[in-house]
Amino acid sequence: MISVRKLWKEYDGQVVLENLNLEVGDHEFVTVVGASGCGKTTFLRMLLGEEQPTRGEFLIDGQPLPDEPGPDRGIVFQRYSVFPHLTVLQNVLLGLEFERAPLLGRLFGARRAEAVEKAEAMLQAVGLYEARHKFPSALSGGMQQRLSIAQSIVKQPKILLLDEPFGALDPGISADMHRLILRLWDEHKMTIFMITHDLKDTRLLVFDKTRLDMQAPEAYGATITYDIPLHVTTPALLRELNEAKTRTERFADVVAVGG
Amino acid sequence: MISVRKLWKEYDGQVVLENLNLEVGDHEFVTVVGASGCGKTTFLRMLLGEEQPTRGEFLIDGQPLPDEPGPDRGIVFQRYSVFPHLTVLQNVLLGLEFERAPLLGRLFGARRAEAVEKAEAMLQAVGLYEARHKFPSALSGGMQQRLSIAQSIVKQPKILLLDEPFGALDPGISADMHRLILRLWDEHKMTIFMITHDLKDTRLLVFDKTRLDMQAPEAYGATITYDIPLHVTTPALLRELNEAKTRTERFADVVAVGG
Amino acid sequence: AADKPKFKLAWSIYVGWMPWDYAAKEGIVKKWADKYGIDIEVVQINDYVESINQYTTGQFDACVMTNMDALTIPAAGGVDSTALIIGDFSNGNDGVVLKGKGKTLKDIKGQKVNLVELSVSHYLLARGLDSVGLKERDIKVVNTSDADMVAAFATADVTATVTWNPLLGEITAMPNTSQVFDSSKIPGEIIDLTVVNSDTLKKHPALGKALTGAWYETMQVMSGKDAAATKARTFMATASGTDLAGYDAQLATTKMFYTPAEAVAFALTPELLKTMDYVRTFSFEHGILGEGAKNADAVGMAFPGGKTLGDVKNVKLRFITDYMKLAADGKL
Amino acid sequence: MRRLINQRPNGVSAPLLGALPFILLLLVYIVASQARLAENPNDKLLPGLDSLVSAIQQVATEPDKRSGALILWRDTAASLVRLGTGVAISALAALLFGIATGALPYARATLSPFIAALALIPPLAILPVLFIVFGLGETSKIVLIVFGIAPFIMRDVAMRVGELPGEQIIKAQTLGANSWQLILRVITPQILPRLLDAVRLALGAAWLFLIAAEAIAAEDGLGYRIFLVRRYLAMDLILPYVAWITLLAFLTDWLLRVANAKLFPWYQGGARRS
Amino acid sequence: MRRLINQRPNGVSAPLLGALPFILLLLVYIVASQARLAENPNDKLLPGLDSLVSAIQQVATEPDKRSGALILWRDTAASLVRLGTGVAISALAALLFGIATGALPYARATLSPFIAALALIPPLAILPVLFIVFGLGETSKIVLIVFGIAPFIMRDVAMRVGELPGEQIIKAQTLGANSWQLILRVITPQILPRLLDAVRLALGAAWLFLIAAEAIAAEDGLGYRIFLVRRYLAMDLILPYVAWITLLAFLTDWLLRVANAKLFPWYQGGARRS
Ligand SMILES: Nc1ncnc2c1ncn2[C@@H]1O[C@H](COP(=O)(O)OP(=O)(O)OP(=O)(O)O)[C@@H](O)[C@H]1O
Ligand SMILES: Nc1ncnc2c1ncn2[C@@H]1O[C@H](COP(=O)(O)OP(=O)(O)OP(=O)(O)O)[C@@H](O)[C@H]1O
Ligand SMILES: [Mg+2]
Ligand SMILES: [Mg+2]
Repeated sequence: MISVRKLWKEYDGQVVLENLNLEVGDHEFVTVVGASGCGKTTFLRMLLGEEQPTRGEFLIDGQPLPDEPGPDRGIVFQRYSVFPHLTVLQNVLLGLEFERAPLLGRLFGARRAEAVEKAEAMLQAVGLYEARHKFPSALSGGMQQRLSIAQSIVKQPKILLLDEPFGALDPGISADMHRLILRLWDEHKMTIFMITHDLKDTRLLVFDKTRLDMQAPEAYGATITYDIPLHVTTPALLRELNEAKTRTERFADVVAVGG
Repeated sequence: MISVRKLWKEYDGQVVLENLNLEVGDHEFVTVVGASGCGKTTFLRMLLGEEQPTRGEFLIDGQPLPDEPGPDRGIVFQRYSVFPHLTVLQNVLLGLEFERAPLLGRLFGARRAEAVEKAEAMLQAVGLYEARHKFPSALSGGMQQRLSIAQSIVKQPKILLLDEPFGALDPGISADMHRLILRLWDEHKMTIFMITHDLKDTRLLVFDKTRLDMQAPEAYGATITYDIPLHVTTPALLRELNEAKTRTERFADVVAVGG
Repeated sequence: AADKPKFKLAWSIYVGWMPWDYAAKEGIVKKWADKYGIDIEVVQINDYVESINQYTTGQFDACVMTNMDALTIPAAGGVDSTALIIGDFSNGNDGVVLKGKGKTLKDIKGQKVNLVELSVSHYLLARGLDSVGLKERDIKVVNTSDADMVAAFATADVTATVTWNPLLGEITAMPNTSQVFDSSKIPGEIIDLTVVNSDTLKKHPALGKALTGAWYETMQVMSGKDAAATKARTFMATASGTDLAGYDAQLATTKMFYTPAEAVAFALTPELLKTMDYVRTFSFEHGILGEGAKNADAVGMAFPGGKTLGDVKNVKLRFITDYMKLAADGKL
Repeated sequence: MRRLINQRPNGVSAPLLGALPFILLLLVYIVASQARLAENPNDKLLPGLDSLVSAIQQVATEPDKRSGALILWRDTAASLVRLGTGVAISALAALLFGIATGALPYARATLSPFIAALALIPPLAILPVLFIVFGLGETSKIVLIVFGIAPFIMRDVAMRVGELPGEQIIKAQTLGANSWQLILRVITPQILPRLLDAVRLALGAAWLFLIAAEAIAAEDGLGYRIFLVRRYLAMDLILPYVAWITLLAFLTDWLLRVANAKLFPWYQGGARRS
Repeated sequence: MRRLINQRPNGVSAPLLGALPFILLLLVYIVASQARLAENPNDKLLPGLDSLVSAIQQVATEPDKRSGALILWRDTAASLVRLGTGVAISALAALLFGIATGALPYARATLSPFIAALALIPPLAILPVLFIVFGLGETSKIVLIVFGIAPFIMRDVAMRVGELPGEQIIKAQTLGANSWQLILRVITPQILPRLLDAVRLALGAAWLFLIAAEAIAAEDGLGYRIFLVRRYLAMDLILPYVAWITLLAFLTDWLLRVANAKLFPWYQGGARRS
């Protein structure tokens, strides 16, 4: 259960998020959309504990968020989220080794075999078992993202954060991956926040600026403008949302020119 | 008028394109789609003169293609296609200066004023007039791509090549840009080849492999599998194409794993 | 063996100091050290100045150096030093060379002179200029590393140089040069010493005895006419990067004190005092007696027979004959 | 408790922490110096702070007995002129050859193995050859610097040319550029800030060669002075000179960095390497 | 005609072109040498090829009269041991301090200004100090190398740590890594190949310092020999020694490059800098 109350986030006087209020239950799948630069990633970074809110409350199960990332909240970035110096299997093992080998960060013998078994099962689930002894550089972009997801999920986080996980992939692959995520979400019962540009049928949060000042574009921040429950999205609504998004982005262009 | 006859392209034994045949008339707009790695960019690079065909003919107006890039064929890449050390205006001026100042590559006085006028008109057309004294680093991604387009079109090329010009942009902006390109195409009467992942209603070439050998995935190349004239595309067809694309891409993944 | 007192002697390559290398490598030093129940390590150092600096800062108990450097580096640095052995003096081993045939020292006027600044070369030049009524103002001194002196002289930029052997030999061997002044004109003024820290010597006379004994045994070997002498000198020649003929040529312009008696006699002449007076005046005028030195008297020197120069309360350089005398009397 | 990697000193404590090692070093020096001076008041190795200060004062404000010049400033001027000339020549040569080898495949094939070999030769080892060819005057000092750093900068420049996105080169050709125009308007302007970066990297080596050259033959200069007074172990002068050289090295580096930011506002790469 | 920038020599002509400057240099040398020898048959500056060959033969195959050793090999061994030790110590120190300052903000705040200042001090200027503190044995030579290159490699390593994508560090924390595990399993393994690259860059300087140190205090070593015979202008020995050092420098660089490729197959960055 995540509660956000009257959350503000500013960077040196630039208001990025203003007056954000949100309740998300366990095992919800939340898609976050919004124009570029409107603060979606900033919101995720606060959830991670990498950034602190300027004002307002950010609670998980009634507790303030820890002030640094931890194993209960997994993350998949758009890029750089696997370790290039580890093979696919080692990448997935890593989280288990951190947990069970505090000193060396490495498991041996029977304990390793047990962890390997778990990791391999995870790799089966994301279809990377065959590639388990390759280095990430030998994988396609889509495979790397699947690896990053497997790596996070093997730790069984309560919350999984995805920041445009398929933004760098072809649309076809992206659709496949989306199905994979939904399946894993279903199997592992975690809460998912996913930032994306593709609108799919999940609960949907739209971030946008409600106030604009052409003279001082940095004075106001974005907030949640739409919060649409599961299965309510219609094609017409999607079109409307997309239009709204485009408008803000076009405005962002103007700001960049005038600034 | 571009004619391609029995074109093959191989890299060290890897067949990338096989038996490609194509006729494109003046002032056509050709969209090229196809799975990642199927040779779309390779095709464009041959058109540019950067690469030579392994076998077959590649003719423009009946003449073999020149063996290096030249001002009759403009190009817009996905990235790095503007010059970061020149302002927006200087970026557009550059092509005019190359033409008219062979020694210094720089115009002065009245001749410069005349070129500036032409460049500024071009910037007006792509909506960058206000930003003309900025450096590209101060522009958004969409603005940089518009600049790159302006830069090419001011040279009035007979053929304009675009390699996923909006691949790195948000879908909303991408749609805007697409409209811009269509308008410019209409005004400047050139032939356009555009590689993209978005299917829009223009003449459409689909590149795909027709033969697959799981044991030797590099033995066969792609060729043109669909060549669909203007205004014929229906939503059902688009869906079918998208499906086909996804299938090949999934195959590409398998190859990457097995190889 | 572990509690045997240990001492270190630093030496650098020069004709008059090569015997230390031979004495060390042939076991002569060890023999004498054993006799007095001590350990002596003999260390070669490429860079002459560095070896004196090391001695001055206390890394070595003994070191070879010229009389002038003994005054300006350890003594001026407050390290009470004793000239244990007077090995030789330069008798033509240092010289002033001009380019061109038939030149005289007077021709140096107005030229740039390449030399190791503030070294005995500089001193030799000053004495030479004196002898023809010139001042240092009349020339321009360019500091040049000794390792590169020969190459430097081969260039057109360099027209005058002051240097020592073997560089001097290499340079005078070049066509179209004149040696216009050399140390044989000021005999006994450039003296090569083996210097020991006075406190250490006081505490461990055995060190003085062992070193002196080893030195004069080596002198005896090398000064002979027999095969052993030739072998010894050949050894020294190769170690200094030349051959027997080259080394003998250098010896010819060096007044070696092969016997302790000669050295004692030299130390007792009043000329030694006069020389050191020249040296300290030169040093003071060139600002190398130390920052605190108000005049040339700042650093005191003691000579055999109780004679002194300068501040008697600050005697830092002592010329003694005690150990050489023991050797001369065969009491070692 | 946050993880160590997430704990950051704040704006006040960071500079204090940074000053700590310097203060410690100073303390160690003072203690060691006093210990040695207590044993031998004339000790030259670790002079007290007062001797350091008075030595600085003397060379900076009192005319030298022999030449009548203010030694510190004369030495500094002489050294900076040599350094500046050497570095400027190296930069120019690097620009010419670096761009040629970076942009023209034929020039690359011909010259780059040779430049690579040049870069490997330790310049100190071939000093005599340099002397003979270039004489012993100012030229040879400058040549030593050039010989020491130019091949390095050349290779760096050539590499940076190679790093320019191929897309730009193609694009310029589609805009009608010939090879010369491409070098003049696309490559050179983008290489200039990178050249300044390369020069900054090479400055340390340039100082080194300057000092080595001045140690071998000179009448003035910072390196000359250090090696001259080494003859009588005048650490009271050597230490301030070393500190002064370090400060000068810092200032030149800083100046180049600022110049780069001011001259090439569009250039971001510098930050990465600062 | 294609543009110059598009004209590429083929597989046969490229190596030929590359050999051209070397052949030219050799020719110039032979002509100049013969001219000088014709004037003065005893000229030592540019010895003929035959003297070079015989000098090499002598040091490489004939035992030295004095020590009975084969000089060239003894010098090479002595120098390589010093170089290897110095570089190894520098690399180790750089790994420790570089990773500490790169990964831990407190360590960075405390140490990096000091390391930056250290890197600016020209080591040759404080040679006397180093000798006095570390004595004249092998230690001081190794210390000079360490002092000369370690601060540079440290800064490079710290910078490379900073260049690791922040995403990786965050990701590792969400996988439960503490600071120590993060350094051990995420940072260090990725830094090792970059460290080798930094060492390769620093090798030139290491050779320089080795030669400078051997010039002052040593009984063998390549630098020692060059300085010993420099007094006699024995170019017939100096030139082959310089060529030999250059070859050794090339080989060590090549070995490190190959080692990097073999040890860290996942690492691509090396190519960029080769
Ligand atoms: N560390 C920071 N310091 C200052 N400003 C920041 C910082 N991080 C983000 N910002 C600013 O906050 C705003 C929101 O950034 P954020 O990355 O959250 O946007 P986003 O919605 O994720 O955009 P995108 O879709 O492009 O990823 C931007 O204007 C950005 O410039
Ligand atoms: N210079 C080259 N040398 C060897 N192989 C190459 C070269 N350039 C391209 N290829 C290969 O040719 C194939 C086609 O590449 P190309 O870049 O044309 O694909 P694409 O259709 O543009 O893919 P994408 O949508 O990912 O851009 C790929 O398998 C690629 O590895
Ligand atoms: Mg974002
Ligand atoms: Mg492509």
